Amino acid sequence: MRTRLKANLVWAGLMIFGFILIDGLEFAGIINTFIENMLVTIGINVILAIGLNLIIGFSGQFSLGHAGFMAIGAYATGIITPTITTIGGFYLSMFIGVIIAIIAALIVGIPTLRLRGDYLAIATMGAAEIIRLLINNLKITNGAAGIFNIPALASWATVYVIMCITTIMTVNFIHSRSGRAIMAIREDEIAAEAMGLNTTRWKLAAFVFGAATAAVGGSLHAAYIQTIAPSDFNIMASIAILIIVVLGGVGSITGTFVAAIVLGALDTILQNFGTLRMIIYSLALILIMIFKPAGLLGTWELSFKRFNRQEVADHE
Amino acid sequence: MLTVKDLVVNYGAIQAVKKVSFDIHTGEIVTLIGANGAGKSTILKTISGILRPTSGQITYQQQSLQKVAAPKIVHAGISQVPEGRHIFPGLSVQENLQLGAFLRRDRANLAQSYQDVYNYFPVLKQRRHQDAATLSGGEQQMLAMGRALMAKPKLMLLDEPSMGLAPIFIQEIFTIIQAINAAGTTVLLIEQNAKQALSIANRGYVLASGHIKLSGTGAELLANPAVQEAYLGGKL
Amino acid sequence: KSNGSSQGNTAGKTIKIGVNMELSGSAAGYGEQEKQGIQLAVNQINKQGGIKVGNTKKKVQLVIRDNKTSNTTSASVAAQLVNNDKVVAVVGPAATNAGTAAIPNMTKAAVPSVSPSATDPGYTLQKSGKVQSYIFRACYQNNFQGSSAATFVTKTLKAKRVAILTDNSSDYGTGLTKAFKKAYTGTVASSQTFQEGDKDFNAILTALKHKKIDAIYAPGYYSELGLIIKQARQAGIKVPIVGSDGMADAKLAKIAGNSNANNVYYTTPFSTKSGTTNTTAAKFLKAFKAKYHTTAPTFSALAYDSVYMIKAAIEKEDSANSVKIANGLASLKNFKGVTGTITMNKQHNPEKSIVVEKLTNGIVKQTYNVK
Amino acid sequence: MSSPLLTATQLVKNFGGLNAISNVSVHFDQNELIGLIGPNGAGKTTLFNLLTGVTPVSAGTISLYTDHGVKTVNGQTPAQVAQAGVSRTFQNIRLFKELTVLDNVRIAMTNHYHEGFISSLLRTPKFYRTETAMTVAAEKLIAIFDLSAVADQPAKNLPYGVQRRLEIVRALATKPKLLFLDEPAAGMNPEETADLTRLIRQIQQDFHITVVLIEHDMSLVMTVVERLYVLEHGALLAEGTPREIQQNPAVIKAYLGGDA
Amino acid sequence: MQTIGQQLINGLSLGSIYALLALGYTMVYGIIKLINFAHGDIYMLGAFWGYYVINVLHFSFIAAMLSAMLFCALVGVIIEYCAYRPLRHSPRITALITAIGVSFLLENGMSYLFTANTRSFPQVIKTVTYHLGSLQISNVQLLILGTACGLMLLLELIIKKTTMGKAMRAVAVDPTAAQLVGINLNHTISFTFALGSAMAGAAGVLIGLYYNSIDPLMGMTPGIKAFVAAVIGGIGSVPGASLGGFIIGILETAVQAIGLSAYKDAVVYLVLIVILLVMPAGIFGKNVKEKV
Ligand SMILES: Nc1ncnc2c1ncn2[C@@H]1O[C@H](COP(=O)(O)OP(=O)(O)OP(=O)(O)O)[C@@H](O)[C@H]1O
Ligand SMILES: Nc1ncnc2c1ncn2[C@@H]1O[C@H](COP(=O)(O)OP(=O)(O)OP(=O)(O)O)[C@@H](O)[C@H]1O
Ligand SMILES: CC(C)C[C@H](N)C(=O)O
Ligand SMILES: [Mg+2]
Ligand SMILES: [Mg+2]
Repeated sequence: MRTRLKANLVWAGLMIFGFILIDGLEFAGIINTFIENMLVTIGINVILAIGLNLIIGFSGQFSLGHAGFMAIGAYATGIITPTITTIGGFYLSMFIGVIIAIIAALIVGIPTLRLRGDYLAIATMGAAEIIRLLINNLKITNGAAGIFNIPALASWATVYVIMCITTIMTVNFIHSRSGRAIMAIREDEIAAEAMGLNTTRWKLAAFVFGAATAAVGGSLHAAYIQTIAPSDFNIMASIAILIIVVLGGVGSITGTFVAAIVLGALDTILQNFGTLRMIIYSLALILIMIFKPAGLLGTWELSFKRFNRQEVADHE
Repeated sequence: MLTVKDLVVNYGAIQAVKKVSFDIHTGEIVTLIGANGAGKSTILKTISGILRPTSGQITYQQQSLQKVAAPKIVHAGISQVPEGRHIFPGLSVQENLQLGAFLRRDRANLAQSYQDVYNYFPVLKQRRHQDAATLSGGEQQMLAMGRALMAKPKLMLLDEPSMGLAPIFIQEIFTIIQAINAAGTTVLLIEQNAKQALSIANRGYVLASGHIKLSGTGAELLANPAVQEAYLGGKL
Repeated sequence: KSNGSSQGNTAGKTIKIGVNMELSGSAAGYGEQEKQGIQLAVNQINKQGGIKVGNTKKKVQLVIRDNKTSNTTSASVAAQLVNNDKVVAVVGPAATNAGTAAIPNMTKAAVPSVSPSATDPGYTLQKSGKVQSYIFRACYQNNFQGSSAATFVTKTLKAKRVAILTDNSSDYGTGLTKAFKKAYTGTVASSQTFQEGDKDFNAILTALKHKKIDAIYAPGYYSELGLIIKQARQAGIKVPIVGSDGMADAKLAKIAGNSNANNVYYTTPFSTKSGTTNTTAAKFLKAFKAKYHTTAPTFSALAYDSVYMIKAAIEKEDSANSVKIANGLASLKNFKGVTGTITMNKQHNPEKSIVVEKLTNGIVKQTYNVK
Repeated sequence: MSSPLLTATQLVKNFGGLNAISNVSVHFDQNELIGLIGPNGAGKTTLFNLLTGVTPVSAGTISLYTDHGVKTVNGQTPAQVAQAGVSRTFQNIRLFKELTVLDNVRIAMTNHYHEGFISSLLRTPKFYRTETAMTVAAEKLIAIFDLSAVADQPAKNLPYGVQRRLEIVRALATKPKLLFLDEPAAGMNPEETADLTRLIRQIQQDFHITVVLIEHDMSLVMTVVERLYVLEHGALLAEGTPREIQQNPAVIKAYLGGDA
Repeated sequence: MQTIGQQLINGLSLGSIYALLALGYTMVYGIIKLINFAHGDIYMLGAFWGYYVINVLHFSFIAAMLSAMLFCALVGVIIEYCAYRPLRHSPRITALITAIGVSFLLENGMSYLFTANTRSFPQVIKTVTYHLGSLQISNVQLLILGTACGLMLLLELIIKKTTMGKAMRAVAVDPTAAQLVGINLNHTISFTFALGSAMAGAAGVLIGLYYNSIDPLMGMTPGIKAFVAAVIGGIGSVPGASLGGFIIGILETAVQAIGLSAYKDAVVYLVLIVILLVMPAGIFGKNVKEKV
């Protein structure tokens, strides 16, 4: 009981410290718009990738359609906030985005989650493309031109706080009965069913939860970047999130953070390389995967509870 | 024929086989018995070249095998019937047997080999066009042995051929192993079913957690009280 | 006067101009061409000693950054250019989407940007309809070009029924179509779309073949339009095909095949024939050919003009402070560019004349003026 | 006679053209220990799969006698059958390999401890209460089966025999009335088999449940069970006590072989 | 009526292009269960190779195509050796990311070296259009259709009849057992990559010729479509890949023919999902249920 409280306090302290640190650096002028942009992008990517990691790493469902749900959140904000230009309007739009994303995830998930492995990946990719093509052809979404001049209702602080909340909720999800259930299904679906688990329901829970976080990420993206277009949410966008997950380590939330930061920094540094940028990036990707096939952190998690315990961490 | 000397095999940090030495002479049936996880399968996989030893030597007919690739080892005359059968699902029984002869260049003698396999296992002939995945456990075991025989091995490695088989099949399998041996193939047999294995073996080795604990002729080991206690289930 | 204004960036020894450009990703082809135009312009300027500010001539230094055709990256690149590189003006991005994503950061830093090719009407405007103080472009906005095309189709081609084929993967095609439909008085017999990167248009064209139409309006880029022309002519569709400046590229006829590139028209600010009347254009075309060994594409010309517009603004204000440059751009008048004589209107759209070129056997044989 | 727990009547299962189970009727009573034997491919595992809902039946009825009366379980999903009190182990061990022993057991208890989805996301006191209660119960079960020392180990690190044991513990954690064991002694040596024999007896007595086991190891089957079914080619060949079965000429011919 | 006939021709020739690409996908996936994301880019390399050898070295069409097949086979083998082989025992998703990395590398490397511009492919074969009543079909369309069907048959023969083909199937279902009968895993996998990439090389030259327009990003969209085609047909199955290609080609054509061009890809994906729901392993795929 004591260790739990202590660990939770350490986490809360860490989050508050992070906030104050960024705030201080911003005030001191060390963090300019450019660095802020980078940090916010990292934060949004963390939100997106954590949700996808829950789906891929913990529940073992290979989804390639994350950008579709992100698009829903982004468009909810892009459509609603220009009319209701208040913070309240922003949260309302985020809420509506999440609800629509949940509905869409149910529609996509109920039939397709029966599929296995790569077949599921292709089906979810198709579903996300359908979402994108609908957006591309609808009036309310302003078609291919996308929506710009979206009011700037999300600051870096908004992104930071929501990133923390999403992370906490996701981690809580994983360390609960639900989390164990989805991991059991990942390990062995037939055995999980024989233990009385309604596998469809649990898989759907993870999928829907992930979709909801994607919508949150999309909503923040729209409000911060202030411009969205259907092409932002294509297959390559889903793949970009997938890359974060795999690079960090499938099944490691800490890894997702690390990968989002590493890739965010890499992406920014590579801006200095002009045309060579994508070549360096792709080489880096290949080399990291070859030398760290399980991702940067594998399934390792940072834990403060562990420091308090006597026993040695479990070895592979 | 085959000499294994100071063999060590690791899985990452785990040392599964710790300095094991034994040898097999041409024409023998040698059996390796031991508890689960003793390292028996690991030794077989290493001989076949699926795993690489950490240290030690494997010498087969004056040739050192520890750096030779799996296909070359098959070519040199060592065939394995792996644990869990590993037949090729989706391919017919006949195609499985054809693959057994993958490295054979003596096409003229192939027909004879099929004949031999079908003689040992008549049921395979009946099923030759059936998808191997739909065979029953016993039939799959026969197919796995048949496939290994198709390579015309000089030395055949058998990994728990009786596992999961009905008692009536077990007897049949042991009879066939003896027949194969009588026809000139040297056999290294791994068995959980120690009693039966020792009773058909010329010699046997007892393996426990990666070490050779005992060795002797089949009869000696059968009579050994320590073996009886641990591997033969007391008085059976 | 090195620190004339407290706002914005001011040039030091050199004048730093940023390039926020689509050098990889789906719009890389256009970004690449624009980069060539920009580099050509800057080379020329530096060869002549630079831009005159006060009594000294300052050399121009380019800071080129790739935005990957991504909105997020474009915003980040904009921030990097204005904050870290301290550029006083930016050329780019090429596309409206990446362009609008850069606006907040440009505005915050009070540094102007000139996009060679962002064509959406709303690009230079705020939500309220007020102009974006720091955002300019060198190209037409869609409404102008689309309605001009409609006028041309009605008045010159006398087409009563048209079919429309739109590239609906960016605002360019959809925006032009919207404007065209609004201005066109005849009947739209069919309206179909395609995507950037599509290669097979046979299905759409076969469906069109038996429709009674007098012309096809197909706003898009040469890479797709070349194929559309080729496949339409091969399918036996002979009606005029009218497009937009995205087609103004020598590669169009190459892809379509010269024998197919007949009866093809497009609106453009910039005619490869204009070399005969426009001396700036003639010089540009020659220099471009010498440097890159191909005929200059429209996007290079627009980007080239963008750089010179910034130069003109600096010289006019006699200051390389970014806020001043924005003022200079906003009040640009009768600027003699490759793509015509440009006057910046209140909405930061360049006013310049528009022409229609006609291809016969793959060669521009005739030009029309549209009023 | 004790009261019935599960009865299956006229079960049929066809895989395409193959008649894997044809007209098999069996009944298992409360607190019984029953064996199921037969040659390879006779349909034993298939019968288990039918009874646990893993494979849908082609025809026939399966009735389960619960506290709330008789329930027809054919047509139900494996999860529903499990929730009704039927649990099993698998011929090829199917543990949650990457998860710890404790988690393997807790997962099996999922349906008995409801902490609430929202309250688990928000970590309300209710969440902690339920979680603790579940963990205590799981640890107790783990202790009974001598697995406490490895409770924090991923299942994949355990030796084979221990994995088999864990699979049984996990099955028990669902609080079944009826437990199916598919070849629990496969791949074990005689010593390990003897341990297993003791364990199975203990479970059946301590937990007051019915155990049905498939096994090819006659030393285990004949010592432990009270009653045996023999399957051959998907049909019942014989039923009786171990003694009766060992002397049944048909069974000897089809299954036991000469000198067993 | 004639329009329908003509549209069918359109659909079949578009489909044959997807089929040609899907063949390579299906082979590679069949053997190492890797979605070879770079397959579309190998096709692009084939097209550029053809462009180069025809323009600069003045190869004939046949020589260009054969050399492109050879060149792409080599590239495929090199990619497998450098980027996939080190990951053979790693999680499949890792190899997938590497494949994506290779795809990015090829696309951007080519853009870097040769610019991202579209260029026109030398028209070494003069297009001749044959008229059958009001239907028309060109010699190039027939060539592509013929090549797609021919290569499909050839592949099917290789897989079903040759020793190498059997080895490929054995490796696909059980690599360990394959080694135990003397099959060399590395050779077999390299061979498969060579074969699949050669298909892509042929496709590159043919499609370059047909559409007369190539660019470094040309492999992206058809690559994904071809993969969808392979999945619809049942990934791993050679006839399935062709069938899937034709289904997509005809479907796209039909959707455009009825005037819903804006939704053509959406319909393709919808049909993909529906097919997978009815046949979870595609049309010709074996739905191997795990035996409990
Ligand atoms: N792939 C692997 N990775 C890690 N450890 C392994 C692996 N395969 C086997 N081991 C370990 O190596 C040891 C020896 O295993 P091996 O399979 O050789 O035993 P065995 O004697 O054949 O046992 P069995 O009777 O169960 O077949 C065991 O402790 C096992 O857990
Ligand atoms: N899913 C399936 N699809 C097709 N055939 C199947 C399937 N499951 C089982 N069979 C077939 O049904 C028959 C019975 O198989 P089952 O696994 O029940 O045998 P068993 O009695 O458990 O044998 P063993 O002792 O070898 O485990 C076999 O012929 C098997 O091939
Ligand atoms: C370069 C072009 C793709 C840009 C296009 N005119 C736009 O505004 O988006
Ligand atoms: Mg073993
Ligand atoms: Mg069984």
